[in-house]
Amino acid sequence: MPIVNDLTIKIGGEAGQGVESSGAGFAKAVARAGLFIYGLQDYMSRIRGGHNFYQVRISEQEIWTFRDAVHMLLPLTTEAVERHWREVVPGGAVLYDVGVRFDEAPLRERGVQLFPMPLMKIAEEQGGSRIMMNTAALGAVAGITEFDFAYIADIIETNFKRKGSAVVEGNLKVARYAYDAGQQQYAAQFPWKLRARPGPQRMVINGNQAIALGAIAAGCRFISGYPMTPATSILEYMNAKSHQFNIVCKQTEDEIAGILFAIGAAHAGARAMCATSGGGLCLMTEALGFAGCTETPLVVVDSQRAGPSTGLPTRTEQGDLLFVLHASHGEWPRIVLTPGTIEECFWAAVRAFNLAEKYQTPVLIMQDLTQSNAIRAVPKERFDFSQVTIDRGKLLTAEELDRIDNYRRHLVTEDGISPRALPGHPNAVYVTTGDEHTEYGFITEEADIRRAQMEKRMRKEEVAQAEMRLPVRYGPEDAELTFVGWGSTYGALREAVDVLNQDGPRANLLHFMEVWPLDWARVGALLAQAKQLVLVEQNYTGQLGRLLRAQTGQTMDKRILKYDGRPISTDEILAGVRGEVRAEVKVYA
Amino acid sequence: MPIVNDLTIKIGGEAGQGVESSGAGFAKAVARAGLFIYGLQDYMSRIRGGHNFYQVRISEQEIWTFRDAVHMLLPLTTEAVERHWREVVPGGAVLYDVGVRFDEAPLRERGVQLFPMPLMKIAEEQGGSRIMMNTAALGAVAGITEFDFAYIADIIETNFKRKGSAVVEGNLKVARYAYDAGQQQYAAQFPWKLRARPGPQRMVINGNQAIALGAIAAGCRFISGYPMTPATSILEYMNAKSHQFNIVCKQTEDEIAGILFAIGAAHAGARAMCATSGGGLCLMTEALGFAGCTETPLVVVDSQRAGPSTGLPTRTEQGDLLFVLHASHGEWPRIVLTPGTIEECFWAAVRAFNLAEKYQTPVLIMQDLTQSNAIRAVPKERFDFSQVTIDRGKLLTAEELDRIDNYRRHLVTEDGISPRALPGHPNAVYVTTGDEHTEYGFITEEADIRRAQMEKRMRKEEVAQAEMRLPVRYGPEDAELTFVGWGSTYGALREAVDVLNQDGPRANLLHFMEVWPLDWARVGALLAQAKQLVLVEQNYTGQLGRLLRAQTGQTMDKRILKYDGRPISTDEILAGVRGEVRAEVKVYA
Amino acid sequence: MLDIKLYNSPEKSTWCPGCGDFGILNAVKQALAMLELYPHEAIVVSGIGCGSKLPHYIHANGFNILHGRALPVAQGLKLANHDLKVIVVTGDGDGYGIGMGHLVHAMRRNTDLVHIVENNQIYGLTKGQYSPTSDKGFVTTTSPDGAIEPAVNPMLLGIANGATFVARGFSSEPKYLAQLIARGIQHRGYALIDVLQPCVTYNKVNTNAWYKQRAYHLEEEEPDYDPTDRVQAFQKAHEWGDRIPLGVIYLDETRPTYEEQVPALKHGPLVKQPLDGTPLEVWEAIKQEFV
Amino acid sequence: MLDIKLYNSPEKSTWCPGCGDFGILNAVKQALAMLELYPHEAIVVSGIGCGSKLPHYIHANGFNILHGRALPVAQGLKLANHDLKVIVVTGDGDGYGIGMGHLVHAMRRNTDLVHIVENNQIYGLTKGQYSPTSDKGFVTTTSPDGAIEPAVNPMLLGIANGATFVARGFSSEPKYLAQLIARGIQHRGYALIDVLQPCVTYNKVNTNAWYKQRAYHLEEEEPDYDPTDRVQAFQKAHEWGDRIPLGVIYLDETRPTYEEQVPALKHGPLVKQPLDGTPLEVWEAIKQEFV
Ligand SMILES: Cc1ncc(C[n+]2csc(CCOP(=O)(O)OP(=O)(O)O)c2C)c(N)n1
Ligand SMILES: Cc1ncc(C[n+]2csc(CCOP(=O)(O)OP(=O)(O)O)c2C)c(N)n1
Ligand code: SF4
Ligand code: SF4
Ligand SMILES: [Mg+2]
Ligand SMILES: [Mg+2]
Repeated sequence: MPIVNDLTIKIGGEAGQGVESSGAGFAKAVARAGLFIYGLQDYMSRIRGGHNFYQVRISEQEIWTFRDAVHMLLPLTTEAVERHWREVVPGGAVLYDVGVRFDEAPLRERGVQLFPMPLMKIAEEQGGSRIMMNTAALGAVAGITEFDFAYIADIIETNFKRKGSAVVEGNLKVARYAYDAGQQQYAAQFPWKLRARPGPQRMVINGNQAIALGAIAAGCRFISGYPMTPATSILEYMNAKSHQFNIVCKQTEDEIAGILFAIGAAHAGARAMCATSGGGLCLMTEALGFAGCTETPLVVVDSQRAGPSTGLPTRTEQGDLLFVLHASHGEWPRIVLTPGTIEECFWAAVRAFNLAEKYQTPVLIMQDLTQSNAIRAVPKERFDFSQVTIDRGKLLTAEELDRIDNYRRHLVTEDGISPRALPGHPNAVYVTTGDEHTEYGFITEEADIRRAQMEKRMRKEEVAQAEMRLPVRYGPEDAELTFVGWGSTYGALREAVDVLNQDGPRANLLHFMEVWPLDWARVGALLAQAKQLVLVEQNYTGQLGRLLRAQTGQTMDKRILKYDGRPISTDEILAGVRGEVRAEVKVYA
Repeated sequence: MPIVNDLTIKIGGEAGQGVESSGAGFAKAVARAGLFIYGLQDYMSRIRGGHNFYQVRISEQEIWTFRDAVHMLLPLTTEAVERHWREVVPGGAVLYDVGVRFDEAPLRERGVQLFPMPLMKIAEEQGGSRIMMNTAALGAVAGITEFDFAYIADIIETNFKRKGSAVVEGNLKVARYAYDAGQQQYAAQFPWKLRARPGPQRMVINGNQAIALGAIAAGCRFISGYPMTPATSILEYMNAKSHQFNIVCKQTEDEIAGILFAIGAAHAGARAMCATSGGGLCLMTEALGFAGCTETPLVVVDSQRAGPSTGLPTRTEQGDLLFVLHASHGEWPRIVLTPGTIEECFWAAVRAFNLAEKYQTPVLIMQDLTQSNAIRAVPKERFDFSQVTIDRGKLLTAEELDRIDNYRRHLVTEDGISPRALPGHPNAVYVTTGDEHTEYGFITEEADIRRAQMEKRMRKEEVAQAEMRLPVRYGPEDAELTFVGWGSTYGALREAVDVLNQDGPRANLLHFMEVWPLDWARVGALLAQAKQLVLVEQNYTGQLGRLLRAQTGQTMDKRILKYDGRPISTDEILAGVRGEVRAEVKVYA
Repeated sequence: MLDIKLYNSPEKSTWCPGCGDFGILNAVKQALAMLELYPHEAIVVSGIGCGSKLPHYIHANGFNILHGRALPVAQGLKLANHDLKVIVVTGDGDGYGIGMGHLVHAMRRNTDLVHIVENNQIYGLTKGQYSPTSDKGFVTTTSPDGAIEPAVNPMLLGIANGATFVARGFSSEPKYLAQLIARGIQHRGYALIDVLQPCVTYNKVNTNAWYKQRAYHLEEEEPDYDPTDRVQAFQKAHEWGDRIPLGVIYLDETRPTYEEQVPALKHGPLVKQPLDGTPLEVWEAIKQEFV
Repeated sequence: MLDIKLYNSPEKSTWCPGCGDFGILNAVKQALAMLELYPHEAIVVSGIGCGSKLPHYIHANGFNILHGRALPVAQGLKLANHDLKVIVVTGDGDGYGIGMGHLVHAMRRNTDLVHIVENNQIYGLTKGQYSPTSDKGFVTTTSPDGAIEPAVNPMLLGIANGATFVARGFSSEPKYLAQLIARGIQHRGYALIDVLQPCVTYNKVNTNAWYKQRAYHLEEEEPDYDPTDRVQAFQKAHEWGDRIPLGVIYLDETRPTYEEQVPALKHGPLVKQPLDGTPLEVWEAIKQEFV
């Protein structure tokens, strides 16, 4: 009996062997065939060599994450076999070039099938170049899974056309040949199949692209910053779109300048952002407080990677939550968004710019490496640009300014928000400063003015709270077990909930897509309703759990924590719930 | 009936008028006479003009803070009268040069006595220079309070001798003349008197000097950093002692370099430190995590001033607690000390260097502007250098290294602490890095090694916890009301406890002199014993309260918060407890 | 020429009587008046230090940033709204110490702004520590044995790192300084104007008299001096000590500004572009790129 | 001459085959061998980037710091233990970009260390963005229209900012480079050695062939060239493009090092001084100062 449209393919090899491009290419082909995919990228902090992998999960239903089980492993190196053969399910297969040598015994013992093929030879003979070996491999996979070759042809066309028709032709020939060979040799033995389900188109997009798209949609036309994995691709995407949307993209001398350029641009009136990772955010700390004090709207993305320090530069973590919530000395209002899906990334970016201008203060978006890079097939309508609105808050128009008099940039108001004028109008010539200041923006040291300004600024957080999103619930209202998470773990948790609701115990999820400020009384009430709170985080100390206890008094009953730089899987979460011990995950009850 | 040895004198005037030197000079004279003093400095972020004051409280019993009531006001300007006359108690006096004009009516109405004197004229005629006017004023105060002139003569000698004998003579003449004139004219009307109580000598010292002294005592011979109020005086004191103790003092290009120089020196084996305020600490954030990751011992002082951003550069706050606890991305072990008295500053510094080397990680000392600058008369035996011990932890000696083989800088051990070799020995040639690393210090991305290193580092915090000080209790074990505080508010809280235990309700204090890591179960038990927890902090959000709730689940019953840059006084705390509303302080129940 | 009173701020200055910053403030106002730039057309961006309080004492747009961080903000501001005339004011500690990295990169970029450095060779606001321009041997509380590092040479710094206008003024000659500042504002690109500024309170060596004795007007004393000659400028830049040249030491009018070369700014200032109004088809096309 | 194998590390390098960093690693080892410096006598301090992984691939003390932050750590280290020979290795982004502020101040200070910049004119480890030394017009993912800023000129930077040894090497000539590095180590003070280093993966313009075609040995082709002549050096420093001089461009052997001028170091390295043992009388006298 074939198992249709439910499998995971994993390609492993050295950096520079095209692991990612092949994997992502195959994923896109499958997505075009109307299937859902999730593509997970794992790579080392080096440019060539070492060991990377790419894992594509395919399903007929919408999927939100990867799963541990691999059905087809494509090792480009011996190391790839050694590292991953245990993940292949019995009955699954390893498809490899005959040149890749390894000890076959344990695989056979496990019941893993071996599918050697002369992939390199096919590439050379059919395409004229060894480079096309990955095409051969993917062609073979398609053949073995009996996936409609048209989609493979299609993606080859798309991906290689800028290299010229000869390259396209070569790859097509290689793919076709391998397809046929694979089908002939192994299709009968391999139960997992891929069947196209033509239907509405879906976008194959990662979280950083979604953030960048959201920013552009929100009218962000200024990004400054410094390359840093895994945030660089935001800067790069904005650069790629700079002509089309007239975006000023400035690579600065460092992250300090990165955020300061954005502050300057924001002060002038542009919607401005920067994107970095933890180390860069450290350097932005001082300027963040400055923006808070001067009431400058600003959006900063922290795409987290595993720390401390340089840590694991190409690996994931949720280690910056408490740092982001308290970064910079003294106290000032901030808003922190923690989107948990790729579509949420888009909307978080849109919302961030509106909140930043509405509350005239920095908004931070917490991203992480997994969600930066992982791709999903997302229904197009989730990116409904017609729903994007731009709210510039109390920004004074030229007409309003024409009528204004005695302008005070930091006017004390009930909601703490002051009418904002951009520099350049004769009726609103003002100065502002990171020193404590009067309503006019002049430096002051008077205690009463200080209190009024401090209270005014902090009031913005209190006011914003009312419109911030409470944790989203997934799963039934009543459950034995309530997961608590934030950010990119949404997918893994959501699928864990699904599994548990089939296998028991009854579970649901409270997931924080926004984390500061919140209506903590309501959050507390939500948490209090739960029978058993199970915190799942990708860090060592359970940072969200600490925050929730500080703000609501609620304590987590169980904590499932992972901090080795690899994304936590649904399977690991399930194991944690079920009390199975795994080295990768720490469970505290 | 004279009121002996219990009064507060306040001098107010422009920056550049010698307010601080006069006030501190007088305080020292009084201390030499065997009385206890507390001297509070208030100054603006400007070099000349504006309005500063200095407030000296004098007592026969040991005192720990200032009090609001002023008995004698010495205004050098009209502004000083206007700002401070309300603080003078009925029956108290304003002593001023005849040239200072102000509206006398409200003062008289309040029952404040006016003591005009030709101070300027005395200075010119007796000393030949107007500069000596402050000497005249202090001489007059001494006369009016009938303080033994010998102590005034003595301090003039001390303070002016480096300016030559003519200056000393001139000041002496001025002081004597004003003393006699003051005594004759006003002594009979002024009930507050100062009587010398010869006895053991006491040190008149501020918190920053105490930290610097403690550092030197602990063998710190390297300080690098960048000037920033209110931390600069630590750097300056170390410079002043650099010849005597062979201290390398390096003013660097910025705070980033400041901490990095110290990290370099610490790695080489020196006991190294830096001192800064919040803005500078922001810039040190990235390097802090690096030191944590590379297990470099380091001591960093954060002398807090009012934020956010540049804020109120010469005013106080306890606004950095949560920032310091979470500064830098990712997770790494840190130790945070929060000394609450000047003698604690000394011992905190000593302890910081020992803890830093023992746990091979950064130790932060949280200071604040008030405690940086305020002076107290402290019994000499509290600085008992014979009790200073130097514990370098698992630092390998040359002899041990001679015998070592296969040295691993980051050896995984039970307590998380690895034997430490300084670079330079042939048996311990090693590299280390802020990337995740193997036991040898080489970059790694292996998940299992990562987990082992992460756990090893974090274990150090768990181990350290056992030797960290629980909050100190002041006051009776059983009390109706328990204050909770940290850092420099100790004095104000301690005296509030004393007042309450006289007037009711029965009170005590749990004061955190160290704040991370702690045995939280025991802290929780201490808090749980209290009938009513009253948090007192100098910040807007009650940061310690938030931390305590996160770590122990205990919630504060009342919060008394002040965030206008001025130090909270015993009187304000009492008012808060008693439900009196004061604009300066926010009380939340 | 506008009325200089137009630029009067309601704020009273906090500087010490006799401070050189007064002369600089005066010169900035004069320059704006000379160029007939109204208060709303210019923005004064500063760091932190005594002199960096200047934006509070002049009626013009002002943005008073962090210590050492004025230049990047000023550049971001200019990139977002190049209609504004940007005047950056920093101290020597601010500009040449903590801000050195930003400074060198700003020089390379050649963003159109004028950067006035109030160079009192000391850290004023923090009460007298040595600064990057303090002469070797200068004694302060943090250099009790005299500063070890040789002073930063701002002229050389500018010439070597790509500044296109490198000049020196003196706060006690506000008219002359105003002219330099006006030229700096008019110069298209990054203009450095280092200003000798006596700190009467903390610098007892480089006093007003000390500067007066040494300062001379380059264009008067050496009428043949050609600031566009790099080698000559390099040599002249070394002059410091007995004689200190004032005037434009180096000038390069050939390099385009940074913002002129940014394609996104071809259509005018960024802040004058609409944020929304992109047709849905455009978004659909972009979405299609991901299919 | 020691055996170069002495410096072999157990770690396998992670560099791309053909990367110029191999040549630099080799040259550093050779230089140490030539000078007979044992692994424990030297410490290699680096930043973050491809090239900054070098300390892992050489058997010597190593300290691999943050991106842009090697120099201040190296200086602190030297001040605490001036018996160690300090070799700093950074990328061009690292040294001339984010690290610019530290660099200029390190040059002024003249701490005794050699600073090797692996200058591939690109950000390698982050996968190919333009760097401060990328030539104007250089196209990358973050400069799709070509870099706007003119490249930093390391030679000029060194000369203008007080470096006392300013040289250029080429990774494909490791022997020549080793000699330069050895000279740099022997030089008393801050020595900058900028190294042309092909990045085979991301820099397809400034390739090995590109450098080979242009690089020449200054001391061979211009035997009269005098690196101690500042003006000549200034002029020579501008040479880049068709011809690229290798060798010592500028040399000043007259300035003392920073650490020689620190009074506290007169008695030898700081780390060799005892931490305790101050007699109680001394402490009592200090306490007395507060009475
Ligand atoms: C990050 C940071 N570090 C230190 C300070 C403290 N600080 C304020 S002004 C200043 C130096 C002032 O010197 P300079 O820039 O020359 O200006 P001046 O006061 O002499 O005009 C310093 C160190 C600060 N505000 N921020
Ligand atoms: C504060 C910080 N910002 C950014 C990064 C990301 N990063 C790592 S290496 C690098 C640049 C590498 O370029 P270069 O210094 O020239 O070294 P190369 O890789 O070319 O040898 C960057 C931006 C980082 N590690 N830390
Ligand atoms: S301290 Fe110096 S620079 Fe500052 S205001 Fe006074 S004179 Fe001017
Ligand atoms: S990316 Fe470039 S610099 Fe980095 S290792 Fe590869 S070739 Fe060398
Ligand atoms: Mg200055
Ligand atoms: Mg590079």
